[in-house]
Amino acid sequence: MNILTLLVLIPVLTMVVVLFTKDYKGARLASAIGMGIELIATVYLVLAYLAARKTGMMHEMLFTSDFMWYPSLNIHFAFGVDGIAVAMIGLTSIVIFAGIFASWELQFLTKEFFVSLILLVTAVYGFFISLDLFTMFLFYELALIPMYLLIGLWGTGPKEKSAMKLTLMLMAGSALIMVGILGLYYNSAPGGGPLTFNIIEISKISIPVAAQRFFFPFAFVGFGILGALFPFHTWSPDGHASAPTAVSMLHAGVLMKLGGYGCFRVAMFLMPQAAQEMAWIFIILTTISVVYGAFSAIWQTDLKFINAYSSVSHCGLVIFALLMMNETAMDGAILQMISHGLMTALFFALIGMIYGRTHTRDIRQMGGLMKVIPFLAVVYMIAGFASLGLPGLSGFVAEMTVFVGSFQHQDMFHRVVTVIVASSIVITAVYILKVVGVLLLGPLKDQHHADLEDAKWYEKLSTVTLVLAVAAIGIAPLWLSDTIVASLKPIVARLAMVIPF
Amino acid sequence: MTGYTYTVFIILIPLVMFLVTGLLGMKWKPIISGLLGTIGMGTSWTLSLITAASYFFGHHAEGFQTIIPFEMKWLQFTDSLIIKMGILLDPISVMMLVVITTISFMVHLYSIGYMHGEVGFQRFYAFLSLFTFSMLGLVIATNIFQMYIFWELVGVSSFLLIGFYYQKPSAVAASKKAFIVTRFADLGFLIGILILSFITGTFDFGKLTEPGTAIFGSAASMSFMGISAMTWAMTLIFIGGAGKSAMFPLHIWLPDAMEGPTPVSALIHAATMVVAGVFLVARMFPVIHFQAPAAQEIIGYVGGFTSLFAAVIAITQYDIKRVLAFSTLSQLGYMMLALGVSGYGGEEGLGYMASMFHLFTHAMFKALLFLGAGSIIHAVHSNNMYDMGGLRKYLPITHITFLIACLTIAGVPFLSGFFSKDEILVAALHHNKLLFAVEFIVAGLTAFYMFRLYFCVFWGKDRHYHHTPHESPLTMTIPLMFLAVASVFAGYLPFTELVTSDKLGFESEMNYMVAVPSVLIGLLGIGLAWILYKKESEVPAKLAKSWGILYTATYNKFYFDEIYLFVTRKIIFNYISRPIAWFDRHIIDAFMVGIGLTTEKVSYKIKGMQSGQLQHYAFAFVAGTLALALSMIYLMM
Amino acid sequence: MFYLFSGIILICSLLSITTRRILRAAVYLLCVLLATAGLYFMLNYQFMAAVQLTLYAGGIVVLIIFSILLTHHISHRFQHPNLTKLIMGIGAATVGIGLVLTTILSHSFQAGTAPELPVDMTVIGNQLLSTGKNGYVLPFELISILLLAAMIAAIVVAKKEKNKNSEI
Amino acid sequence: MIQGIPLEHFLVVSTIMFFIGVCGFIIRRNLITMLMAIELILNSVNINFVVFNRYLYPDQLQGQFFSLFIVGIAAAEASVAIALIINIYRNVKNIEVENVNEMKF
Amino acid sequence: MDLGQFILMRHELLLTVAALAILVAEIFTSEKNKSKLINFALVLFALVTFIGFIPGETGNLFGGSFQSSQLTVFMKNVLNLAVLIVFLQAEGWLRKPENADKISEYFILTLSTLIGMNFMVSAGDFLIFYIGLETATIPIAGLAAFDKYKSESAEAGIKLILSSALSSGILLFGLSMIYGATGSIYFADIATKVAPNALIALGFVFFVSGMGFKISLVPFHFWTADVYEGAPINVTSYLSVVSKGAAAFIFTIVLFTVFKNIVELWKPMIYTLAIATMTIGNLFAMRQNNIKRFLAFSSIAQAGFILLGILGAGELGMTAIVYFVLVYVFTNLGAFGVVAAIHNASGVETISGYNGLYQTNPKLSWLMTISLFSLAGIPPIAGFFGKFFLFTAAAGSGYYILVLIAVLNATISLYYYLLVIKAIFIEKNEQPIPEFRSSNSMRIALVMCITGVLVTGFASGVFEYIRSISKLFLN
Repeated sequence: MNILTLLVLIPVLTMVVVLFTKDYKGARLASAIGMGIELIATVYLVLAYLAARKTGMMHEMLFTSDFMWYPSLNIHFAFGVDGIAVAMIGLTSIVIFAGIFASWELQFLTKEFFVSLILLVTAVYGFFISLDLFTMFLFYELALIPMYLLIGLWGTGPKEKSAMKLTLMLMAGSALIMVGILGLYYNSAPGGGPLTFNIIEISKISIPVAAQRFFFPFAFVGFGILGALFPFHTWSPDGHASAPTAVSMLHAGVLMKLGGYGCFRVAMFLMPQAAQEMAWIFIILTTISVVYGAFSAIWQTDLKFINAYSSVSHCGLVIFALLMMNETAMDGAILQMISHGLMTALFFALIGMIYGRTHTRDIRQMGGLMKVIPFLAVVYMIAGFASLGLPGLSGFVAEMTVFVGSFQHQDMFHRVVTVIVASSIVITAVYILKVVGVLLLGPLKDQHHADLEDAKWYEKLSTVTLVLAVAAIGIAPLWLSDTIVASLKPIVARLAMVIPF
Repeated sequence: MTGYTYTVFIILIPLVMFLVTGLLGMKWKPIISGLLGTIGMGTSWTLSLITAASYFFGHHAEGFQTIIPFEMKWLQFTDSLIIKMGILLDPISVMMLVVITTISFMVHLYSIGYMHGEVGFQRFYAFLSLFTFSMLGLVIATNIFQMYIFWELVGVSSFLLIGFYYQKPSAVAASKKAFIVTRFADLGFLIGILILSFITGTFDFGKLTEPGTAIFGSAASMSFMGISAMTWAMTLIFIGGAGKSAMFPLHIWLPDAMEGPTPVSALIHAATMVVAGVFLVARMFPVIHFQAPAAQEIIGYVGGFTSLFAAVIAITQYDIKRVLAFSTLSQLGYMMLALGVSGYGGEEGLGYMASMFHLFTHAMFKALLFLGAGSIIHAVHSNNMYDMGGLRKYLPITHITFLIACLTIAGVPFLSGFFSKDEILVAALHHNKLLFAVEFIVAGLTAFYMFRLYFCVFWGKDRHYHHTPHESPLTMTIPLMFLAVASVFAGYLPFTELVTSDKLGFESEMNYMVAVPSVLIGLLGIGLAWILYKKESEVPAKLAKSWGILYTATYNKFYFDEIYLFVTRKIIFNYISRPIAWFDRHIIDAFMVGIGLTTEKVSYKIKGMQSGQLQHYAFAFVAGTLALALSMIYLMM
Repeated sequence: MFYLFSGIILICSLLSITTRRILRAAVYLLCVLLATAGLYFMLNYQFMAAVQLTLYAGGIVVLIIFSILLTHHISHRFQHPNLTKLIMGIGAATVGIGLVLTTILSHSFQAGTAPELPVDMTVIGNQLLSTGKNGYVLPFELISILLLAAMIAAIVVAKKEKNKNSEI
Repeated sequence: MIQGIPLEHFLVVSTIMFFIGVCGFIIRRNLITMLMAIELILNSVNINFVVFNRYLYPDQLQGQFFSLFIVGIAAAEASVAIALIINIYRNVKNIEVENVNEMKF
Repeated sequence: MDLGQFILMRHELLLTVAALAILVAEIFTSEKNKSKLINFALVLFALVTFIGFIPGETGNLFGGSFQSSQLTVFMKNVLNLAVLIVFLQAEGWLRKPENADKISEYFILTLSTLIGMNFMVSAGDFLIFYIGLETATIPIAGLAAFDKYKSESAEAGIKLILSSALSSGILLFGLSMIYGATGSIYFADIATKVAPNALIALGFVFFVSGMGFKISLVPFHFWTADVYEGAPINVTSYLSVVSKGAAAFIFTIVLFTVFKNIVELWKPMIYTLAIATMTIGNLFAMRQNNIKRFLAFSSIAQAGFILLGILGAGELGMTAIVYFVLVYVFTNLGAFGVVAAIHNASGVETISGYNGLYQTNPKLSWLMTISLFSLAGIPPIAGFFGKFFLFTAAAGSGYYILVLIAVLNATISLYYYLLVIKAIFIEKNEQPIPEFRSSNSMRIALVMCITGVLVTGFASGVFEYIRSISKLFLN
């Protein structure tokens, strides 16, 4: 069986098994086993992919399979992965694995929780392996919807409102995407012949420029909303703040990446001319995103808000780098997606664990936690360091690749904005250290916190998985970076064919 | 390939120590970590010495070769922009290896005694190892990006060590400040690297510093805001260096960094990390000198100003570690200045050589001073000079070694500081009379404040100590003694032959025109301190009063901390971050929510349409039909 | 003659929607229907006219009058119509009349060229029972279903509940 | 055509009648009178069909038959409507249309 | 014409026979055994539905008055299926004592309207079309007033019959214009003679508004909410699904065949109506608390989406509409089924009454959720496919902005569907609707709905089949 089909099937089967479990213990065990198998399958996929590339398989996509679904509209189940998709799948597997363990103690409607969570993940897998715009869109929307219940039922704070805001804003985004992909579809055969949703096939022709100009903003902004593109990012702080731990992890860690991934795989890859022409607008927006998100984070006092704004900033960097449209910067963008995915998941996991102990997320009410919960505190610090770009952790690799890549741009404008964007590393340091300083260091603020328990085994498992991943990328980035770059070549080549305006 | 492959272990050992103590340390008795770390460091030290010996005293007929015993690709950006991890051996890096491992080893050893019984002993050793690893990685970097990577790691280890007493708010604040200020400077460094790599397409020091290289071909035509690209690049890189080396105005973190344990101050904030900036400039020296002379000017002036500025402040401080910290600043200013006034090649490169020389000697005696100070603090449990006095009786070894260090830094002849400082003054005299004058004065000031410190602490009246101060244990005094010896004899190393700008040795003569006056002014400073502080007297207080505002300003470090606080707290937090956060919640988010609310409001507003009245419906029906018909017939056709 | 009928139609229909006595309204309606039948006679469509007379004038109006009697006192007078609705109604009617009349009057009708079909009962009868084109047996059957259904519907609605006593 | 009266005149009458019916439907307060207004409307439609048939397309009887069926359906409609009106009357004791607005918004 | 050709009319004939059989059975059942009629009718109708699916010949009868093609047969099958589900859902309600003496009437009235609809779908001339339309409407007024001692029900009946009379008056006026302009009532004849002139435009607009009433397009929709709210739930679901679906079918057929020559004329009009319908429907649905009224407005908004398919003006548009209606049948009946089940068990029909439903009736909650998500067009439920194809059809004609507006409207609709889901899952309630078990036939109906909703999208064969028969039909 095709490994990619397996990737989607495992979570589906897991859901079924979870549905038949009796109590919360069974449900979480089943989920953990399922996601564990998924993780193994992912590792297998990565190895198989690398092996296949090594043996010289030069196709853009590997492990492709193609089933006709709606013949009359030329809709297929077309699957396949390149290095980028493999990397994103890897990210997803790690985050969900950690996410399951981060919600180990959840006992309210556990079965439903895990089913929704795994449904969401299934959709994410589907999205990343899709080569057909239709199925891609299908999985995209599918990924958004369990979110409402996940936040609304298991969340905290003004959860209904946040869940609603998040769902609606993202669905509005998908409205734009819908227009975008329909536009692509109807322009996919300018020379006559059958229309197609297939990304690879569309990428072989060039969409008429007028159509590109019209549809590019739709597709780009549509995906951009999920990628927290300024000024459409406001769902993110509320949504993440209200979501339960695993959902925040998954949403910020993986789902937001759907946005960035879609931005380049659909909008930019398929409409290169328009992308070139309009890049500057979005570059300005993302520049604002990066700096603005970081500045906003400084002022926040809710841990999740801090992290959400930090995500705005980091995800802004993703799209920023994509728009630079050279190999290095885009490589950086993908690395940043993965890196941000891992570390933000780690952050949210930790925030959830801390919240579970102190019952507050307000940093003003906590302090000196290093003393009482050293394990969590140290891991939090590691996450913080990853976030502010400490070498040896993934954030550094990603950010540097972005900056170097962006700065190689021949245009002065691009270099100037790169400098502005690079300044975010200082602002990031400010808020990360502020949090670390207030939350973990210093004297213990609230005496009630004096006898908190440090991490349990499942919490350790959850966080250590993520830390290892973060560190692995940070220490040995070359294989990942090379894999991504190899897959980026056709995309960049297509973007570069166009002479910039 | 070249027989230097074992140098890998110099850097790997600390890394392994870090990982081992960091992950497993908590399960051991604390002392095991200390011993393990010290032994590991000792091994590294030995290896470094072997390396230095074989490098410097091996055959080098045509000057010293740059040797790269190990290199691997770490991350590839483009075809030519590749980050490699490797080891580069050339005179300055080998010298730095020796300096770092020596001081680090001493500090490891010293800390066994100093940190005895502290909570987090293992953590301390883990961080020390991490720091040493990073610092070593920095100096042996084969390319500027590798350097940047370790540069950042050094920064973070410094952060961790300053904040070692993490439950002390002041320590936390200091560590934060240190990190953020240096981070800000690193941004400059990073952008500098970006510009440099954009122009040259390479990170490799080998290619960048090769004399007469063609990679800057296109640089001349590039400029931004009227300043040439290379000047930008080098100035920005210098900003990075200035941050680490605490050059004015980025110096503010260093005095606060004294919140860390004293051995840390000795290792990081006196001997090794703070010279990273100097090292960076030295590493990039050919590029700066040939491609960005304007930047070199800046370096010279910044160095000069910092040394004067810091020396003036040092006079008024009474925290023993702070005095040393400002002294460090001042000395770092010296080194920077020396690089700023240096030429390239042979005699011309005197400043370069002098800078490295001073770096080396300074490392020894400043580490000694700090460790000595640590010994004192260990004895009296206070940092305040005025809590001390007459300690020479209680701490004989500390006293002697501290005196040697003070004499060395004051530039007393035949001690190492004399030689290196003298070379700097000579170099300055040749290139820039103004800077020479400044340094000349600073030499006097240095002698004065050091001896002010010395006399205050070891002479004068006894204070009321909680318990009788006693000499520190052997683990602490051995390093003191070793470093004292090093401080005395380091000046006799043939630096002019070993560490030069073009890697070719040259002969240099003692310039008595400079040496004699500088010795005199040094003695003047000592004499003045003798008069004022040997015995407790009212004179210093009166003098201080007579200077009035100027004294207060100096005492308060010219209010730079306050300015920074104002900029960060008020401007960044209150006037940028807060409005942005507000804007996000109340404008952007409110707008998005507003769309929803408006829809809902509209929904309520129009509910009257569905009045329940059949005839209203009928009217709507008819009116709708007619409107459609009207528009269809008269608009469409 | 035409203008007489037209006059009756227009005036009576106007009256039937304005009069404040409901029974009179029914009577005016009857007049309209009768006058319409007159028009059909004039057009030579006797069968149509007859149906109009019997079914419409005879059936529906009688039904209406019955229901009026069931639900009203004969002397019942309405209140004046609601002003808003009056404006709505008159406005809609005016605009509508204007629009439709301009359209109709500006249209040039093309008379069919095919020969005229004599309108007598045999033709009507044949067509009503014919199954080909222009045969109306299918609608005829269908309407019978409709009538049956309508009857049942009316019964369902109107019939008394067994265990409940209602006033009628 | 017939007696020299042009087609348009019939149409004018039927149109006015139609809209009088519409107007009546909107303004009358009583359900039965509204029903009467409906009858006016249907009647005017019938005239249209018949007249078109007679004047323009006398080759077939489509218009006439259409009218015929309309009359039949009108009867059915009226009967159901009246049944419903009586039902309303039983429920609310009058048949003012303005009272029939329990459900709204 | 030979009798064998009656096979073309098999649906109509079978239904008539069924209706008569029920009538006869009613006469021969004793008072006590009236409720057995329900079983009889259900089995009978299931049989009819099943027979309807047997493929048969296609062709025209009565000189073109009656047209039968695979597409119309399919449409009729869809309607039959929907009615079968409605019947199954109505079973519990009919068994209530207050309805004991109206059982056969319910079936007969429903079946006769279904016959009307079938004729309407097969109509080849405007006369059949019109009579079919009326047959499909007038008896429903009786059904709407079925709970005749509830004033809401009576009100629903009168509102329905009077507005429908007005609308058919206007529709007829339009038809008379068209007859005057083209000289025929046969679709085939008119199609060749229709030309873009003012009179035809006028007649056409009147025709559209008459049809708009049936499909409840804005501004012809006002009756919908009141009638849906007042009528018994099973009648409401019948109205909202079967009646609307049939109207949408015939409307599409007429526009695509009869008025295809003036397509450029009606596109802008449909465009406007589509926007108005979606938007107004959504805006009103947003703040409803009565679930029936809520679904009424939601179904208005859904009608707006159907118009997008009409704008597709071609094979794809036709396919998308038929497909959408099929999906809509399952989806909406699923939702109404849950509403009916809950109403039968507890009498609750407000959204706030559903608070905390999940605690007690998780299965129904999921059913409702899936149905609502399907209405909102969330994948991988069939509703998503239905909407997607409609949008694809509209986009195929270049109406991208309209598609955008439509999808944004779908987002608004998601908002209010989520409100219901929120009530069910999230809102706390001290006394939620107690746990209950609905009748078997209701269960069967719901299973049918949920299967349909979950399977239709994945089984592309359905879509492809509709596409092939639409192709046949339009060429």
